[in-house]
Amino acid sequence: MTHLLFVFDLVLLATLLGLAVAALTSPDPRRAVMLFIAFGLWLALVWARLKAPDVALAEAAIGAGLGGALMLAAARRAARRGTDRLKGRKSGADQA
Amino acid sequence: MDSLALAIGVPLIAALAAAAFPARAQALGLAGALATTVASLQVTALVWQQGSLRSEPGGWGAPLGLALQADGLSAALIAMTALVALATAIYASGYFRPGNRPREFWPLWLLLWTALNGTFLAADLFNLYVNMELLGLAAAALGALGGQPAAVAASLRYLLIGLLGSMTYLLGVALVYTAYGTLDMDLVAAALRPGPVAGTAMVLMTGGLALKAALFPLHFWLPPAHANATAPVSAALSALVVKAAFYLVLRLWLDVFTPLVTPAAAHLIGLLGAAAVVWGSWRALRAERLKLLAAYSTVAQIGYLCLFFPLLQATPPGTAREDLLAALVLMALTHGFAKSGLFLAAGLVQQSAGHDRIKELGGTAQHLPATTFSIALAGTALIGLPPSGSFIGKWLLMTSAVQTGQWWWIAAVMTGTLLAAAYVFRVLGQAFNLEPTPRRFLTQGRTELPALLLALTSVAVLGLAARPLWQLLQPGGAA
Amino acid sequence: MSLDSLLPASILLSSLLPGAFIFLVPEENHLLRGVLNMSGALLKLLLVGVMIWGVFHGHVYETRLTLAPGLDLVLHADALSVLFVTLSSVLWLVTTIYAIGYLEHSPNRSRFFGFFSLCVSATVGIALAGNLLSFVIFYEILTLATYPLVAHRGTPEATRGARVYLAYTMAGGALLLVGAVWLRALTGPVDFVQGGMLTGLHLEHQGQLIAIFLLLIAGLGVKAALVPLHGWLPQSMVAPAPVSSLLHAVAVVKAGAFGIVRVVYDVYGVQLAASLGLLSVLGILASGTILYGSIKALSQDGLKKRLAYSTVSQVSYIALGASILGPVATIGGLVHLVHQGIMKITLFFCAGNYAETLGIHRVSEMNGVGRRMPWTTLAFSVGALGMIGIPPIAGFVSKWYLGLGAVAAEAHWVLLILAASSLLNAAYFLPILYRAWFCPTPETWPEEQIPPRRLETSGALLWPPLITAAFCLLAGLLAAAPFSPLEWAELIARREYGL
Amino acid sequence: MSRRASLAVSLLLGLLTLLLLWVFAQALAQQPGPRLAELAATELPRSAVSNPVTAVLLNYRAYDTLLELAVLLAALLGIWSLGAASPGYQPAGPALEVMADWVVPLLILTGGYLLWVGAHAPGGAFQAGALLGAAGVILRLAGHQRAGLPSESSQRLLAVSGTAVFAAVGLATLAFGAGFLTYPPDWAKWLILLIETAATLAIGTTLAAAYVGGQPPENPEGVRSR
Amino acid sequence: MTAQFLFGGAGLVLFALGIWSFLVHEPLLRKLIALNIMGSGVFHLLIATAERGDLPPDPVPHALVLTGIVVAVSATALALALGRRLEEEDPDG
Repeated sequence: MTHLLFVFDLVLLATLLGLAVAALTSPDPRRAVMLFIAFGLWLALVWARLKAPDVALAEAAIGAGLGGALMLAAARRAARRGTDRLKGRKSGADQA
Repeated sequence: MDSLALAIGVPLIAALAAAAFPARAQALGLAGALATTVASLQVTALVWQQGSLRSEPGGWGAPLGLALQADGLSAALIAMTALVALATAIYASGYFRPGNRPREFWPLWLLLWTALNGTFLAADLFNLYVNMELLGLAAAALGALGGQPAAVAASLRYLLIGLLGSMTYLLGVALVYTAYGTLDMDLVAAALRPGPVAGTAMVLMTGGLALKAALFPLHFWLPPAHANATAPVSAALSALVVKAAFYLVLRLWLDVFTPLVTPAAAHLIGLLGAAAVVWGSWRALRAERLKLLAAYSTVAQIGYLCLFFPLLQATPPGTAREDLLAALVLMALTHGFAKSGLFLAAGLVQQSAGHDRIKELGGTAQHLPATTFSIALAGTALIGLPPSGSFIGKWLLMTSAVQTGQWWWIAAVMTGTLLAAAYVFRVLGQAFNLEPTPRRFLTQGRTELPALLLALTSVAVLGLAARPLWQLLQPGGAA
Repeated sequence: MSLDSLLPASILLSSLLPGAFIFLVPEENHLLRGVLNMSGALLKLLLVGVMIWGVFHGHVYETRLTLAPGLDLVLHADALSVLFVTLSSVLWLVTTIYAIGYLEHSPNRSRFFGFFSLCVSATVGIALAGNLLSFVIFYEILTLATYPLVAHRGTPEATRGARVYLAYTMAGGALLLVGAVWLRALTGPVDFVQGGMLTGLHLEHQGQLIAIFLLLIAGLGVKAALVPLHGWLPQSMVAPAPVSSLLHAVAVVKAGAFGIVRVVYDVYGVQLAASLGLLSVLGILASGTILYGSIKALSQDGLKKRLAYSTVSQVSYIALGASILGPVATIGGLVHLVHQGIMKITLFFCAGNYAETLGIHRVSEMNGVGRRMPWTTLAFSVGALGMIGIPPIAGFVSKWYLGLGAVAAEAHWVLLILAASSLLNAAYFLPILYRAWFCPTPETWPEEQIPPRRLETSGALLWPPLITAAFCLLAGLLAAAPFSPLEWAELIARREYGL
Repeated sequence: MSRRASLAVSLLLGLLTLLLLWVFAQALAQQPGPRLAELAATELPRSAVSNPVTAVLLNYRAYDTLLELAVLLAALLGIWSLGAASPGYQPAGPALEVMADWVVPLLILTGGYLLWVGAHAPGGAFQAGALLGAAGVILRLAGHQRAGLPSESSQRLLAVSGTAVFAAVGLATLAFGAGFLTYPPDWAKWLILLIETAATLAIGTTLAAAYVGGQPPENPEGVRSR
Repeated sequence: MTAQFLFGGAGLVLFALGIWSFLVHEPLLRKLIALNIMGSGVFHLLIATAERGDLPPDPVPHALVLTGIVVAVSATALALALGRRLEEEDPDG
């Protein structure tokens, strides 16, 4: 039983680290933020497992939720600017 | 009444009032500044009488609760903060033109002040983290207040670097709590056992704070942030905010991690300090803008303060060590007054000339005699010429360097002094030209006087009447 | 706090406070500025008179302000300080009158006179400094206060000259500071004590003491214009004439020389300095400077430049006197502190008069000027002849005592130096006098600004050189009278040697 | 950053991680026993709440929390100082609007519940405030320019209220001689609830306003009073 | 103890990953994600050490982390606002 729990813990942590690495290495801002939100929610899960429900709740609501929402808005702007610039460059190329 | 809580509560309440009623923010802000000054000076007065103060908000006491604590060192810095911040507040009330007065200046200003007092009074490692975040956020927000892209970009960088620093600091705190089960500074100091855990915690916390204190080579963020903010904010950032982080390094090394401060560690800080002195002064000499010059000079001045570490380490407890510590505080205070005076004066020059390029400041400098005079006085203190407080500081620093056999620091001090003379007089030389004679000494008292008084304090008061500082720093109080 | 302890501070404040107020005086308010200037100068003179009387009768005047534990700012009146204080306050009064006349229509007078007063306050502080720390403090303040005076005109040459001046004096100040700190760390507080504060006890640190001496002398030597540290002096000739007078005769150069005297007599003690072999180092430096300055002066056509090199040379007589063991040479050096001051200020006043009145800046333009400006030229002649050492003018007295002292100390080479220097002095001054008095007057002057009326130039410009020229004569003629510079120098020497 | 430099950074950080792990093991080995857990538990009855985390946040270390609210306020003031808010998104489709109509009241209700339950079970002002903020975010996403926030002056009052009530309570206890933020035992429960309520409103307002991201348009009274 | 080390160690790894990403990546958003993950690492370490097996966990680190989360989100919000202000000034930057 404890072994099972241990394996469960390991999977939890491995997923957590995996999400972190994915969030940190993703070059696409929107994707990175999505992964970050997933990371935060997963972190909340891990904390719930560590008997810290207050903090888990706060992390899910504030860290992942609102922090994620703020970043997502920024990521959307960044993505929009990226495509704008791409378009601008293309139209410039067309003119030339 | 708990004067420690008031020194934090009064500016906080004033900040809230100014935030809630933006139409009256300036009046509320000025009244709050005055009240905070009174509350802060009361702390200093009580420390003067009693030697040290401690209070426990919540009434639980360490280790479960939090504590506020003041000794001579914190009282001296609180008093400096009060005077500099009050003068700067008066200046700010005349500096911002009614048309473009930033509405959020006053509440943020008072929050900054709350955080400064909170930092100087904190006795709990985690509470310090919260204070530093308040300080960092308020400072970054104030730095961006002008809205110029350069200022916003520099503030953003400052904010991010500050966060990196506080996260690193917080990891150190987490290690301390893991190993010792308490966050109270005194209790940690009592439980501390030299070893890898304490050493790593010290390195992490010092490293995080060094980033915020702009200790060479972690100073890179400072010059743009301090040079691009509006003048009152630059003054506070350079004179006070950087000092708060430095104060924490000093506090941790002196009072918490005492057994870990080895000659090698202290020498490392000293070496970085020497590098900061030379590099900062050199860059100040090469700076093309007055405010950038002042900002680089801050890097150098923090370096001087670091030179005290190896000397303090090598001096056994006693009068000589007390003198050295007092000299360190004296230099920090002198720099606080001088640098704020310099930035305020530079702000007036910039406002009058429309720019602050040193080479083109001639006419302006001559038309604002009082402001040029402030720059000269502040410059005197920055060079460390008599009768400024930093002259005494350097004198004691060098005496101790000879006495402890670490004469090489003298070379750094003298190099810095000569470079400082060169950069200060590069500015002052502009004031002598063939412009027509100004009619009067003072043109706009509300802004020129605070700058002049601050600069004058760094020279005349701290240079000639610094003795009370020694009494304040005495463990048992002066009275 | 007794009145005795207030006197030194009052002497300092009598110029410092008026100076601080002058900065605030609106530019056009000549009257208020003049009143502040003159009342400060007169008050100072009065207080100095009291002090002379008291010190002569053995009173101790000391103001002590603790800057930090163990660091005291001390103003202390002994015979040596009184000599320098008197010189600077008398000449300040004269120079103030001259400067008011000289700058009558020029801009930025409030700034000028503010720093002018500050400069004299610093000089008085140097004179009265009772320990090395206080000396260093006032020495640095003097640097700060003179910089704006040198840069005052604001022309590119003026700012360049000021920059050079600053570079030299700051570097010198740094050396002095390091030396002072080192000595302080070695021995504790360095009070000036007649006969020297270092004792045989300190001989165990012989090597360090020699190094410290060299640092101190190098630091002081910059202001005293010892070759090769003299480079700033000719450059700072761009300053207005009253400033040049002040730099050369009253404040800066004198401060350096005075500091050397202090270090030799009251810090190391002349015996210890001699036994460490330091006096001969100083003597060689001084002799070299005397000859070098005179030779350089020969080839200068600019009148002020020639006077500047003459200063380089003449001031080193003071150091030379200090470097020869024995009371007679000491008297010669000390009395030259005063004599060189009054003679050189006369010459600079006159040079200023020529420039202001007729636009004459060069020796080659001085043909026949004696007929156009006889009084000025008369004063100039007195100063120049005194410099050469013609009796009965003051300069003769100094050289005479220096020579006697050299003979007494069996340092015969000094006689050679003195003779050579006097010849050179004659060689660069006599041609000027010849031109002025005997060459034919040209048809027009370079730039005549003040037409001849009842006086040859304005009164405020004419009286000061006449007064100082009279001093030169009187100091020589009445050398044996009580309270003459010579008598006072003898008093100092007696006290220093414990005779 | 060049490839080589980034490789060097990675390598160094890898080493740092190993070092930190080793140190962390050491730190755990010198376990100081229960740390503060036992103490917090024994004092819990005196703290007037039964959720130990709430006890730490609002009683033992209430001063920390006060400053934390000030940090939140500072961030909002900083955001406001940068100028007016940019216009929000285009009005969302009817589906989102319908969803908002359902979700927002639910969030507010849950927030209220969390606030109340915080005294003895997981929850409290921060979680509750966060839900209010989330309600604001959803409103804004659904096309409400102001994310359901009131006028500028009310926004300011609300944002300030958390810190203000907290500090006022602290100064009041100080004035009555009990010491800063030292609640009298009889009042403690209600004072904590008062603080938490104000904090919830302030946190909700602040987070929603931060999401709107700019100075709210000035209300007419504000214009007149200048 | 093992669990504490395991979970706390994961926190340290998160911290290091965060620093790495902060130093290596330039865009503001990525730096902010990095900082937040760094912070999460520290928080995670604190939560891990608070866990005490069958005993109720230590509430003090929990409260510290709660405070830390709010502080982190405040800083993130301010940084994003500053970044947006820069975008407005320089839409291409």
